[in-house]
Amino acid sequence: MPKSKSDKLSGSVMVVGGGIAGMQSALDLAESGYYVYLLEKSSAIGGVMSQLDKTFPTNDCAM
Amino acid sequence: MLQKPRYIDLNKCTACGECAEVCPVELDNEYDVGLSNRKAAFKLYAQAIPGAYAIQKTDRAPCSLACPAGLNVQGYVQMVGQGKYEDALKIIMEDLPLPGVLGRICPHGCEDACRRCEVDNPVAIRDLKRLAADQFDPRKIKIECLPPREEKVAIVGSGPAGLSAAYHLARKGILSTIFEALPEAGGMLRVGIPDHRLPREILDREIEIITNLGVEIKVNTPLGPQLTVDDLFKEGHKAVYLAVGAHRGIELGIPGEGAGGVRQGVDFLKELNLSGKTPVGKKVGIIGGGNVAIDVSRSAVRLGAEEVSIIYRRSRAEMPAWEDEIQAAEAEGVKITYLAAPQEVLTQDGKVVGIRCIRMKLGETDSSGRRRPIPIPGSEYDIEIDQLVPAIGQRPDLSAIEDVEGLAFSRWGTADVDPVTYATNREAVFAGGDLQTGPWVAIGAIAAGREAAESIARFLDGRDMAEGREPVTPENPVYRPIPEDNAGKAREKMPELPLKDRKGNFKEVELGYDEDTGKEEAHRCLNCGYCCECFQCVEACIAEAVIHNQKPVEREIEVGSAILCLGTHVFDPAPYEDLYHHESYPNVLTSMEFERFLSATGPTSGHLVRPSDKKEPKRIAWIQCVGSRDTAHCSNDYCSSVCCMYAIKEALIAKEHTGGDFTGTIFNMDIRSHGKGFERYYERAKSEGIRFIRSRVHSITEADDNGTLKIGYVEESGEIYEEEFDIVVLSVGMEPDPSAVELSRKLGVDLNKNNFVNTDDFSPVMTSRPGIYVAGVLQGTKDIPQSVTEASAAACASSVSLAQSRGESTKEKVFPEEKDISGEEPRVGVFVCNCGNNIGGFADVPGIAEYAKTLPNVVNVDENLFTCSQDTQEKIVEVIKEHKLNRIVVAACTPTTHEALFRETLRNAGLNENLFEMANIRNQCTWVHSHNKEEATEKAKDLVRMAVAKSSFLEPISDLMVDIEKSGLIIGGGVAGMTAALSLADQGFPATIVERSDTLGGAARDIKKTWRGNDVHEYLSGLIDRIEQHPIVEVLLNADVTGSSGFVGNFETDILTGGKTRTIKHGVCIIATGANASSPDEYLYGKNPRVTRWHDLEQEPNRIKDARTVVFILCVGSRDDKRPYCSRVCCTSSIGQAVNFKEQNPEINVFILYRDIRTYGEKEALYQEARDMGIIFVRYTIDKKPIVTESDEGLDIRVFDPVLQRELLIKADLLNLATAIEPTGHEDIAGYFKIPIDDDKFFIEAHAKLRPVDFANDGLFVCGMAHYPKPIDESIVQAMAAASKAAIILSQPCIKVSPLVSQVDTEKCIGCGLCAEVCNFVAIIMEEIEGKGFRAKNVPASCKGCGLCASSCPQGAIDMLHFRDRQLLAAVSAVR
Amino acid sequence: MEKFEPKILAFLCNWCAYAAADLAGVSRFQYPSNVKPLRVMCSARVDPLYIIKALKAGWDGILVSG
Amino acid sequence: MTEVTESIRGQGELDSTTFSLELDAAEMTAKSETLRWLVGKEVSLTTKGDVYGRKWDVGQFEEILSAVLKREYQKNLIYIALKEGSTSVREISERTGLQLGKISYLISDLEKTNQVIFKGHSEGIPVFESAS
Repeated sequence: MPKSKSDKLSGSVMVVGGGIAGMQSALDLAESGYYVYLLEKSSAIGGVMSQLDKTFPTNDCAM
Repeated sequence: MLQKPRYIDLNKCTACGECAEVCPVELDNEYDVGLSNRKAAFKLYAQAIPGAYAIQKTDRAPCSLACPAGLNVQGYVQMVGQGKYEDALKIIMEDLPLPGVLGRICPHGCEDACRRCEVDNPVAIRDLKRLAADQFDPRKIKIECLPPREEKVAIVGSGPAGLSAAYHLARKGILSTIFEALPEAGGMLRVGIPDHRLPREILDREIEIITNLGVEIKVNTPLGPQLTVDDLFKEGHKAVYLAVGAHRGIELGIPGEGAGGVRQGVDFLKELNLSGKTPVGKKVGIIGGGNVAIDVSRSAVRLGAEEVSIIYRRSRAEMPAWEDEIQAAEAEGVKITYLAAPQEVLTQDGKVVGIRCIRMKLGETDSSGRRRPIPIPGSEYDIEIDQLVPAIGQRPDLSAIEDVEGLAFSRWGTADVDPVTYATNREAVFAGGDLQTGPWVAIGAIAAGREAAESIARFLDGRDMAEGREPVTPENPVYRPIPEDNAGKAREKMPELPLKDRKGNFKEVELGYDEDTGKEEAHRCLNCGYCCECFQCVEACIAEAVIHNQKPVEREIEVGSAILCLGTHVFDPAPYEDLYHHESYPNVLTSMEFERFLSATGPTSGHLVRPSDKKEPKRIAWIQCVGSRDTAHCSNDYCSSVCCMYAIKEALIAKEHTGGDFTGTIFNMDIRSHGKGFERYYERAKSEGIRFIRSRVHSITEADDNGTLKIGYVEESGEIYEEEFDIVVLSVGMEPDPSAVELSRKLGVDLNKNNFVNTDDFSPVMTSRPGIYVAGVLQGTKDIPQSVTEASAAACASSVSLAQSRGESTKEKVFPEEKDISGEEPRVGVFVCNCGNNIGGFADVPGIAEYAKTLPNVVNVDENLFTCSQDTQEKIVEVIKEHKLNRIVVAACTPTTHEALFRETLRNAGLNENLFEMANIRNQCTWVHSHNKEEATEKAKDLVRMAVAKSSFLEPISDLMVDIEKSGLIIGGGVAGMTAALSLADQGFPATIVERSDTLGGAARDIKKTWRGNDVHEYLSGLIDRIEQHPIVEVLLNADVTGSSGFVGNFETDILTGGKTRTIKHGVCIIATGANASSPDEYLYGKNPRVTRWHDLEQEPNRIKDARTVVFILCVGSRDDKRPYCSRVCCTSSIGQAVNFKEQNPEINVFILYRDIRTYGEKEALYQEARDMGIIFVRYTIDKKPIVTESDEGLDIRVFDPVLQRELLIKADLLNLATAIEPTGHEDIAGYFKIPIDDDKFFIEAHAKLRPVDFANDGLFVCGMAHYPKPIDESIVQAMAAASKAAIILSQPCIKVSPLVSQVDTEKCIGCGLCAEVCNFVAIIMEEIEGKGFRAKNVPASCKGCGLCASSCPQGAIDMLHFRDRQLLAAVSAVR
Repeated sequence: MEKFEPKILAFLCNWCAYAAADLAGVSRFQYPSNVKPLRVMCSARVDPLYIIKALKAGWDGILVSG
Repeated sequence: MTEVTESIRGQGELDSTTFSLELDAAEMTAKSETLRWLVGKEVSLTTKGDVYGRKWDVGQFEEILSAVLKREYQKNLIYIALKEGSTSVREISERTGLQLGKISYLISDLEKTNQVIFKGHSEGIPVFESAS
């Protein structure tokens, strides 16, 4: 188990990647009481999904 | 962790886009996979979050690094490309005060460094600089100077070094006097370069730039006995800069050099340039190979010499003069002799008559990197000349300074100085230019002058002269890759004075580019550094958000765990060009490119055209499995899991776009529509005419000149076909992103052979390194809902490991106490935002503000440049207090993005956050009426009036808090249910499992192994152990749910167990009721003992040992009219069993009769293994199902083989059926919790993609096969995801629900119940009130605030808080 | 005669139509300024009565979008 | 947006005073319990079925809805016309543009719910008055 310098478990989580999976992980953790560092290499989150037009099988807009 | 700079302040940027508007750098838009362009200042996509722009910038371009003065070349080239000559000059003159001069004579080392050399020829940087100075008078550029200081500085020499020093000193507020020995200023620029290269007016004009700053130039004032350096100090100069240049020609050192008619090249040019003439012979011989030799030769031609020859001792390749100049000289008639050296000047009567030369050959390379010339003995020859001009080099004339105290000189006769500060050994004396370097390029002298100026300024201030000035060169510079399509744009030619017009005059030869040519040339620039630092964006940004000097920030963060969601990289078909022709045929697109063409935000705004001729395509083909299931071309043996579905989607949407006569054709091996709702989608596509052809495409060729494509393919039966298409879409697969692979390795996370993160079937989000979890495609190819589910599961795993520190790192904000405004008259404060230029530029903001003042109840109106800025928030708080405002209206952008910010400001001012209203005068006004200021202004007034009208009726609404019962109920005790229970309990939340049967384990009890071969029984018993021993997990077996009421955080559910009903209170409920294999009534199942289903056979190893032939039939009861869905697990499970049988009994014949093999993801390898083992796969279609009959020996199975095109008879001992997976009857549960089930009786999640484990009703979640058939690993993931979502609710101290809910007036309510009926969220219930009967009651925790109840109520008894009838009608009535 | 400029009130659903109108702004689509948006949390909130009251108040046309 | 604007521009300016009768009647209709009930029940009637368990199809429902809507609206027109001072069927017809027969038929409906009172004959013509 990772221990912080103060020997106390850290309440922060690092999420690497700001695509749909990273965003979802980050949201779940932040909403349940953890401090989240969401790291994304480009200038905006969204990842590949933001490039899609519609999604199957409902043909909903990917945005 | 390294945070790269964005170069734009996130907090200040208002996303107005002005920076991108003015940015000159056009780059490929990666968002549109390069199909469109974007600027270096950009926003990734319109809806991007953060909404702020960013600037893409890497290392400084190589041209700039190559320039001795470090000019921002890319910047001014881009400005010239835009026709912004003034801006180009501003950039140039940051460093260089003589743009027109250097634009003509600079040897442009930048061009040698230009990366365009790798493509064709370098960009004509120097000529573009000149164009800027030709088009805009550099004297008119406003030079920013600091206020003048008292100290004066003396500069000796008015060449480029001296002028540059004076210029840069003047900008620092330090004025100088330049002492020039010659009658005219300019140094070598004046006397060393003839007018045909640098017209004297140009030099005059640009020297004026410097003198305009207050610099005084004293000509005819040489340093010497009458004016010494000491004298200069005595005159009061605080520092002296020596820049006397190198004007003394070097002698040849051969006999006869003193004869008449022998003239040093520099002296020849000096006289010519100062007086306009100089004696010239008829036959002129020039010795040397540098630019001076060429200048002399071309001048001699112009002065009327009949024969001009240059003698150079090496070959042309070594010649230091510029190639252009050499060619020009030759064109003008100069003869150049290579590999010859003078040995003796032949004289007659003390005058030169000829020269004796010796031939040379090239030997070893010398210290200059050139091959040393060696005389060839005996090869002497004489040539006849009457003038000899040696031009083999210059050195400084030190006569005036060699005695200066403290000055030291090198053995080459140059001044010794500190290489960074240019300080000499004597205090306050600096030196630079050719005096220090020996003869070098003008731009080097300019740089030296600038550096000396910096040193002098620091010296005068008493600061450290060297600090922070060590030159830094990036070690591995990162540049923009050279775009592939950029070749073949040749360098523009410089127009020249025709040869015939050059004789007898010194008219300038190079005429300069015209504007159009210049722009073309500038556009050849590759923008190596992305951003060109032209700073146009800085000027355009009113919010002052651009920070060009932002630095990367390295941060160390302490975290308890990490989740890798590094995503996917779309397969690049480029290496397989021979097969796919993606690069060479314009109409071959990748699916991602096609996706962008379909998108309304794409390169064609969603208008589908074929790229070659922009015509609407009618025939589109998709080729499946490009980069997937393909070990022949690439090494990807896995299935990408999503391509079949997206191809079908693209085909359907393309059909929508193009209409009637469209044909979509999908070439595939199997169609894998194994997800929820996917099979129906596939069937719909077939019914809409999308063709599915089962074949491997063997060739793509171009059929005509318009780019029509021809596909050659072989059908299953072996027949060969050819067909034409307008567009061919390559359904490219997914790979782990290379950078993700690198990072994973760096973090010590194990990867499998395909570079996906290694995980276990029973812990699918754990990596090999404890504390690091993985989700999404990095774990294995998958679709969006699966990624989202996995992400929540990873969050759950992370949360379990850190549960004791929950809330430790987060902070709660404290606000001042809320002021009671009841009884106060409305006092509305209006803040009208200019949004920089975004509103102010398109509407009359002062007019709107004035108008707002006239509206009822308005007591204060303010205008802000940016109402959203931090300082404005503080100001708003002050204004609220000062004017005792109790309603606030902000007329600015959209509440969607900014309402939360202003609401917080209200809270900071002690006002209830609901006393706030926004008027959207940007997104829905100025931005959409930017062509008509008057209309925009009038509409803005209307919007402000409506907002003010509504605001007067606003009222404070208190936060709604609901307590939470901090426990979970899990219905179903299978793997999913148990995993969900443990995931909650391990976070400290008690969980109760309700299981209908008498044991835990569910459907997994029948399974021996997962597809990877992990032992399921062992796992299951471990899981059950943990459940039974967990102190806060309770298990109720033989238990049935019989009813439920309540809402999120507060459910009460009745459980019938052991004949008694128990009511359990719980905050959340996870439904994991599972699914079972169905029993078929076909293929003799139940009639013949040889026919089994699913895992029955597995349990009886003896039967397999004795069997000779085993047949599997797949899709038994799935994918038919009764159950039009795919059971997802049958293919993998059956193949896995078949492989095991074959391993147990290699002699056994195994047949698998299938419709499509759906071993998605890495399970594909199992399919491949089965084939390799000799398991026989026979495809059947639903209209030709296998026929099973009994025979004496066993079973006769007849099936039509589409490859052999005939019926097969298989004599089988055993037949195993993969029957459809159908949900357990859980309609009762659906009823109790009011959650929907689909036509196949599976539960319907809130959103197929984004909320895969949630229900629309809060606090209820689904996981496992109750949602859809799935293998164990996916059930585990989903269970953890459901637990993650449930834990979000349970971890809150209480539930804060939006208070913008419906409100029932129980006096008006007649209890008709219509509201409860129309509400989709069970947010209105009927409650019995004593003496009144039933009355409607709102359940705020469930209410979404939609208002349907209010607009349905026949009595008008329901109103919506914050959107009350009177509030909305006030806005409605505020019409003009 | 001066061209008649109708006054149109648009009830826009916060989650879709209003967001779409915002996006139209981001994309700088130009459309007539006659339409004045009024945000509601859902188009279901638009009681038919509102429409009649709006017409009575002087609007020439009503658009409900969601 | 452009289309909507053009369509409404095409319809011309709405003078709410000219149409006050129609608007008032429409307002009354929108407020009426019958209508609100019917609309509120749409989903339930078309998906779950009525009290007899019969599922209505959407077209059938729409048909009934518009019939009821029309009837209620016309009744309200008459009611308001009477309130404004019209007394006879003929006068109501002039004010509302409804056919005489239709008015007689609807007036009897209104009488049954006590919204309209029959005041006897004047010069042989039946006279009505709105209640309250």
